Amino acid sequence: MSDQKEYTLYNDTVMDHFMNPRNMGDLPEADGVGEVGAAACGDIMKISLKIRDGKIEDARFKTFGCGSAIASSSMATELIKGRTIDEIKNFSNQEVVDALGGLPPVKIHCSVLAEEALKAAIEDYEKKNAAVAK
Amino acid sequence: MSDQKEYTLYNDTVMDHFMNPRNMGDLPEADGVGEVGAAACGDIMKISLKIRDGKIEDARFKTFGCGSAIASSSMATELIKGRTIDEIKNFSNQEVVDALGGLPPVKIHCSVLAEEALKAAIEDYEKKNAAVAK
Amino acid sequence: MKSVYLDHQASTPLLPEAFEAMRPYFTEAFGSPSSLHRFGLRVRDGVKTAREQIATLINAESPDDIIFTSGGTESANLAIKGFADANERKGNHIVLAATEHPSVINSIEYLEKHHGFTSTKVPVNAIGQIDPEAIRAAITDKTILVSVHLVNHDIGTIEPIKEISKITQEKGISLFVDAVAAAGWHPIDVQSLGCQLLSLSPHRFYGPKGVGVLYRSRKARVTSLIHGGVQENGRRAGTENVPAIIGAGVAAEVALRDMGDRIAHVSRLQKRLYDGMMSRIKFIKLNGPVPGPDRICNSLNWSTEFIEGEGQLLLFDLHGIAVASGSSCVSKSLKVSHVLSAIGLDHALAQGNIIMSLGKDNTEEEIDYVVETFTKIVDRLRTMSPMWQEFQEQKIDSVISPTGIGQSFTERAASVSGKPAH
Amino acid sequence: MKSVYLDHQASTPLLPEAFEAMRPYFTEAFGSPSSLHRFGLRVRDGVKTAREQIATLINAESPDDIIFTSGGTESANLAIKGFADANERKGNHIVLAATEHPSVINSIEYLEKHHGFTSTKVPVNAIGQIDPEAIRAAITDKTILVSVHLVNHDIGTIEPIKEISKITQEKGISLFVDAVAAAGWHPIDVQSLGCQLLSLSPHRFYGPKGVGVLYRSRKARVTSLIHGGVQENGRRAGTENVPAIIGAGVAAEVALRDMGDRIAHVSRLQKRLYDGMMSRIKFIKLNGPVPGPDRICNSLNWSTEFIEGEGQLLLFDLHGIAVASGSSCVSKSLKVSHVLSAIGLDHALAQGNIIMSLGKDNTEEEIDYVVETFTKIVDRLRTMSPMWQEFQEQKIDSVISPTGIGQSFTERAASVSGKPAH
Ligand SMILES: Cc1ncc(COP(=O)(O)O)c(C=O)c1O
Ligand SMILES: Cc1ncc(COP(=O)(O)O)c(C=O)c1O
Repeated sequence: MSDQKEYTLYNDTVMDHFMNPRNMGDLPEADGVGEVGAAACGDIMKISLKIRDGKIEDARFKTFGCGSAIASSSMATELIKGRTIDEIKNFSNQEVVDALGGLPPVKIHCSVLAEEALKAAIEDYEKKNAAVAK
Repeated sequence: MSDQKEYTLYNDTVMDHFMNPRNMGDLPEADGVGEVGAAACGDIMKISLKIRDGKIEDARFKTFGCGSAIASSSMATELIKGRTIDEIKNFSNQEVVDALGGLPPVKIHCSVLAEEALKAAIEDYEKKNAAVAK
Repeated sequence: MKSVYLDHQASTPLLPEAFEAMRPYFTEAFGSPSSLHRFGLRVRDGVKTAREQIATLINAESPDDIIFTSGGTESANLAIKGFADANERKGNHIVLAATEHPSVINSIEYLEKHHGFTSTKVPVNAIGQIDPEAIRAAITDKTILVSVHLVNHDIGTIEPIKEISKITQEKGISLFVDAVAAAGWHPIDVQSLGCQLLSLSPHRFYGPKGVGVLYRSRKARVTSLIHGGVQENGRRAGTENVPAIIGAGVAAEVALRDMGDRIAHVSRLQKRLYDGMMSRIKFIKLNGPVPGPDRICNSLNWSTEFIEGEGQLLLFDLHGIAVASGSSCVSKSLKVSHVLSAIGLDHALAQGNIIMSLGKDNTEEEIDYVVETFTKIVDRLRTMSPMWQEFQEQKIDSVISPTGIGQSFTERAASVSGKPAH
Repeated sequence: MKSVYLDHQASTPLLPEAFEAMRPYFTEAFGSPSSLHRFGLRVRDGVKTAREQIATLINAESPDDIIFTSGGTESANLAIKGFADANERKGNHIVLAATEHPSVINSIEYLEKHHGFTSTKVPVNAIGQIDPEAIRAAITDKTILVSVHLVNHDIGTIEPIKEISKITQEKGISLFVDAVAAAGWHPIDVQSLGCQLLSLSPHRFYGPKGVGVLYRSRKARVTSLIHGGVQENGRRAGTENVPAIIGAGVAAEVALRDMGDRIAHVSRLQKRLYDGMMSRIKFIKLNGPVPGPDRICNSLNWSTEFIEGEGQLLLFDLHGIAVASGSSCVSKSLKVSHVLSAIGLDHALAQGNIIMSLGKDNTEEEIDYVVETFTKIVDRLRTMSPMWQEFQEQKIDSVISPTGIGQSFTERAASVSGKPAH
């Protein structure tokens, strides 16, 4: 096409996180792992956390899902590094949406999935810790 | 428009009879005059006949109506010249349609009007003659 | 041969700017706006711009209020049937002007036949104007929609929409305005008009055919008429006619930019044509309001006595002049325009009907040629007319300028024609 | 960057010949075909030619059997609702294939909701084929219409229309065939198919958008869906989209002339693409019939395991390759294509769906580039996929090539996802 404009489905930030996802992968010795699925569309998201002194030291994700699901998990794992567990418990998908500069309305659920995966990972961590503490 | 084809609503014969109507006008001393109207569309047709020895010697028309009504009256007056009264009584609008090379379906009633005007003129002639004979 | 196009209310030529804007969307940006790849996204972007351009033309609250359809007719169908479908819980009665376009009247007839609706046709006065109070009187507690066009397509009457919308708003009823005969030739502001639905047809203001617009305020729910995919936010299924939508947007933008000039130009020609016809032709009558605030600037509707409209149209055409007619002879149904009946026009005068609609490219010379030609046409057809003869012989009278000598053309015609319609 | 368009089932570029034929109808021959002057008559003549060209493409008995609409969707709506309206005295039941296009399914749903109709969806087998005997079994004494598409838009299955029409003719029922995904890429002869209604969409075979066709044999009555004027013999109101109709005619003529070459060309590419994908990609499955007599020549529908379709589509796009997908993530309704559900495809495989449709201008080099690119895309997305990881770790099994190691992806996903759809 002769015209110079670049046409992409998502905005530049989302496209960047889709094309160059941050924190993609696994943490071999994760302290907490959350894996959730969106019944709506069948996306699956897995977040692994390394936690030290009640703070997120490192995070990784793997995602089966659309561009915005991948970008949401990439952005979510970026955002939470260094935060406390309590902060994560108050984490809202809106923060992901905002950091991504917005998502199409039908894709907001992808950011919800990221929030859920994160909280599931914290839950997993707390369950493990509780077990250890026992 | 640059293209060379001539686009007209009716075929060439109809257009010719519309543009150059034959026998348009009145016969000052007509032997029979028929004037009929099409209730459908409000067209009015008047045919005047000069009759000698039971034959149509001359015919004229005036028409308030569309192109095909004018062409139909023109053609009808042409066709009947020289015919006997009995022949006119059997005259059918189809002859006008055929002689005109066809009319659009919604315009067939124009040829019917011509047939009716013609027959009304013959009736008028016979009424007058009967009166004279009495 | 000269070529003078005076049928702009039928269609207009596409604006070169619009054509140029459309061109890449045929062969290069040919994707479907539903596609998620660049071919689709580029096209989606173009459609978005067009939606904004249309919204601006009519001052819609948001581009999201614009629904693209296939034409003015479909827009009217969607406005009426789509609104009825979405609101039938609230009531099943529609009020309309007697002079609405067939796309409105027949859509409502369909609802009557198939969906248990009833309707009230509000009559118009002799120049085609509707009395807002008559609308008020026609509204019942079952009424969900009032449908009044902004400008009549045949006789150019501008309707008092703002006065009508005061009533509909007071009653909490939606108002649909068919603005097909107005858009591009008359300023339209949906917010100040106070209507919830408004239709327009871009090919009437130098946009392309194959695209129509329905404005729908968020206050009015409309469900889809054409079912399938979720295009147009689920309100109109089917792959969008992208090039036409692009062209419609450009035509709207230019129409808004040039509106003042276009109106000034055609108003001037309208006046010249009106004066020429009235002074040169005897026994001629303008149908609808005289040129001025009650009449759209670009059309004139004539009845010439003692002669029939199709013949006039044909002879005009043979002189290179394109006009329309509301005579029964030009309609496939053999009926005179229901608009001419609604204003109570004598049947014979309705038969002698000719409609001239002006455009931005018409010139004063053309107008003079039209008037000149018309005098010849009238003479010629009157020579052929049995009625003209009878008028000359004082057997019948004129309706336009009665001399008191006897029955009118129509009365006479009725007595001559004894048979039922065939 | 390379640009490879593999979404011809969404839309195709306009043929230059068609564009040239259309061009004068925008700015020069811009009249309305209803007008009686030359501007109108010239256009009417062009529309007549286009009607003949379309009639020839599908071997209609007469050009009068061709109704021009605004698109394939409207054609399906008119075929179904217009036929139902004209024939509801005879019965109120419709039989359809489960894999029909939404324009068919939703039109029938509308009749069920508003006009007291019922319908029976006949299931298809694993490659999307319908069993004519299942149609026979679904017909009741209330059935007035059977609706089966010639080619499925998603998975390319060719349906046994002749066998089905034997049954409908025997029972005296009309048959509507949505041929939108077939026309231009498959010979169509309405007389030998034995259908009474057939729709097509010219923008799918290098014609313009904004025009659709409904063939209607004189044996099948259809009443208008869009009400207004008496265009298209009273079966479709509204000023005709003349330029698009002209372009459709030319596209039909060229499609018929070049049909053999086009089919040969895309069949060859289809084979190359099929072979390339199957040999290069692991855990990939073709949906619908293998290339051959049961499959349309220009499309392939893939499910690639452990990865999702939108991501594939986006990465293709970033490599300049335009494809489609039936995955839920690409649909506004967040549902996977009902066609993929109807063939009983595992939900996760439906999520990994990509549709490639070929055109006359694609080349072998492009095909090779697509296969090459796809191997990279798959690797990349699998690296990101938690499911691929779990498969590698033997926690879940493949559906496409099961190793017997445990639950499938979909079973696992269901256990991971505990929440209802949002
Ligand atoms: C007032 C009015 N409404 C609706 C229409 C229908 O528009 P279209 O023929 O573009 O579908 C017309 C067309 O003549 C019209 O004049
Ligand atoms: C089989 C089938 N029928 C109907 C349609 C609707 O056609 P259009 O979008 O051109 O209105 C499509 C379009 O995707 C289709 O594939």
